[in-house]
Amino acid sequence: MADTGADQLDDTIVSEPLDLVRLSLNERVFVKLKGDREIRGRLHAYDSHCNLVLSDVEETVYIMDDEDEDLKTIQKQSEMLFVRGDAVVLISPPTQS
Amino acid sequence: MENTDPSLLPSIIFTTAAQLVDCVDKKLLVVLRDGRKLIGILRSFDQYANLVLQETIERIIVESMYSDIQRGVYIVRGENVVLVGEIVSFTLFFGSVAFDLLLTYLNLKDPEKENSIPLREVSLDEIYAAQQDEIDNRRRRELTKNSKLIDIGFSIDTQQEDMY
Amino acid sequence: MSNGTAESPFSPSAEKSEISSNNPSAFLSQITGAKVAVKLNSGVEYRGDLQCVDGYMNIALEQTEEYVDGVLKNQYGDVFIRGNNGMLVFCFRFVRKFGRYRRIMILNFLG
Amino acid sequence: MLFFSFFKTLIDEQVIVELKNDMSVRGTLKSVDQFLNIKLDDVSVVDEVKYPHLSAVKNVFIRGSVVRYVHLPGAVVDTALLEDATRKEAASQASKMGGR
Amino acid sequence: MLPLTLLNTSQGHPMLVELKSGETLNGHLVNCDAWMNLTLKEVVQTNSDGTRFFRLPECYVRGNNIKYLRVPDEVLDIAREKNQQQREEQRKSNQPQRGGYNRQYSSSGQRGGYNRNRGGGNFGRGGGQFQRGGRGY
Repeated sequence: MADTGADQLDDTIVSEPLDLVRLSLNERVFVKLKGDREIRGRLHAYDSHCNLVLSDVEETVYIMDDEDEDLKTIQKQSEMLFVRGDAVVLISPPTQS
Repeated sequence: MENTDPSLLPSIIFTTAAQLVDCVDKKLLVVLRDGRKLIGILRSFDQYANLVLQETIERIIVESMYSDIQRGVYIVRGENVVLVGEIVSFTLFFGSVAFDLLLTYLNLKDPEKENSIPLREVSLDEIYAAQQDEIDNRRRRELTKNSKLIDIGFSIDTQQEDMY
Repeated sequence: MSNGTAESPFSPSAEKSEISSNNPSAFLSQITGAKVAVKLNSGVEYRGDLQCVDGYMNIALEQTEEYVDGVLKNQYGDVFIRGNNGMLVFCFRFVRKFGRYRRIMILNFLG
Repeated sequence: MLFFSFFKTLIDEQVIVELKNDMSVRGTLKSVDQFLNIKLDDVSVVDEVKYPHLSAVKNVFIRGSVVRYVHLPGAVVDTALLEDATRKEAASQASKMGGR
Repeated sequence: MLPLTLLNTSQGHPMLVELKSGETLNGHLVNCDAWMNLTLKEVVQTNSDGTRFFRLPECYVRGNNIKYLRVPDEVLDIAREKNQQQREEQRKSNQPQRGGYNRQYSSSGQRGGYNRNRGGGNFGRGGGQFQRGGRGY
């Protein structure tokens, strides 16, 4: 029951999961990585392994403080970033609330 | 499903083997996924980056201490290799301290590279003890951190984490 | 969605069981559109409407909520979840029956 | 093959390869292969105190599977071209997947 | 002289095999194949933290569990001599060069093993770069 709504053009229908990623090309996306990282950036490339290239990236890294062992976050910026696909858990296109 | 897509043939001029070919008979540092550091002469390799190393020493480094063990000939299985580094050859005869002095003498010293702490050679027993402490508290910290990360919705890689 | 016939927890819902092919991915395409929960083996659970699935067990969900031990942690609109080989994926298909949800657990034998 | 071709266009550029163990290595991209193994020349470790073992190493071969990120110079990347190539690769894969 | 050629030459010699789990096996190599599967005899198995030892008359090791192998230095010298002899025989009987670089390229080697860093054939569609749940490309 692919959604037949407004998108009549063939390439805007999400027929397989990676189409969702394709529809986010040149959009800002949220990517959650295994372990302790999240990144937000403009998506320019992906492949079936989920390798990604993003620009104007902001990476959020969760680190544990040595003394009080509390989780803190640090922000890192990167102008243009290749992300290896095997660590990707989730990609959320811009409609994210 | 095996397909040798003709359009691929010309483009694959860069292969794993081609990248290692100019390291043969050179002194290399090989870092394994379990954190081991091997220094030896590369005698051969194949398309899976399996390596044959001769006159190899295993160097255990903990903070600024290190210790070497003579190991001989290795056949290393490629998938366990993290990185292969070509060593500036005279390091091994001089060890890191002298290497630093030598660089300053030959004024090859990289100005903005603050002088990296020269490594101090220690006995094997000392390094093993220091290594065990390092592993133990790394594991303890990781356990607490992972449980906190899962609490806030992160997915932890449950496979045995690499220690390199 | 499913009529009230007795179903064993692992059998596909009644009105779609006539699709004879027992190929798991064909089976999964039967449940597109249903509300599902995707539980990763790290324990994190993503609930939403299943848009589609592919052979690698990549999953596209709509209106997704992220749960840890039943507690809501995050919300997303559309979400692509990578079918990692390391992540065993359980899909619970919520089947509305007499107004309450019944869980049919579909173990992922593909991953 | 998309990223293999993409990386080949970045040969001789300065990049920073960040490994999954958090170590970052700066160097000149010299070669890449179909598994995205990477060779860097004139390398320097970003945090030399924490990772002293590369102090005497001038070039490295890094296995693709241990890479987390590669930080790239933005100016060199033609993002529009990259997006088109991505759409082509996605289309060709969809047709291949269909054939499975 | 390829790594697997050296492994073949080690047959009958003592060797140490370390597995990915950290366990080590000390024994004499009986047999090996292109996937690095081994059979060893008179084996002493040591657990990963080196606290327990087991004596095994014989054991089989699957190639993809292996981290590395250590062989005596002389085996490398033997392998090299054998390699030289082969080259001389070829030059004398000037057959097309059997060993050497290009042979390594022509055969695509074994089929299985997704976690190996390989292409399907050497020019296949880029092989199991990622271990995607045992699916083939």
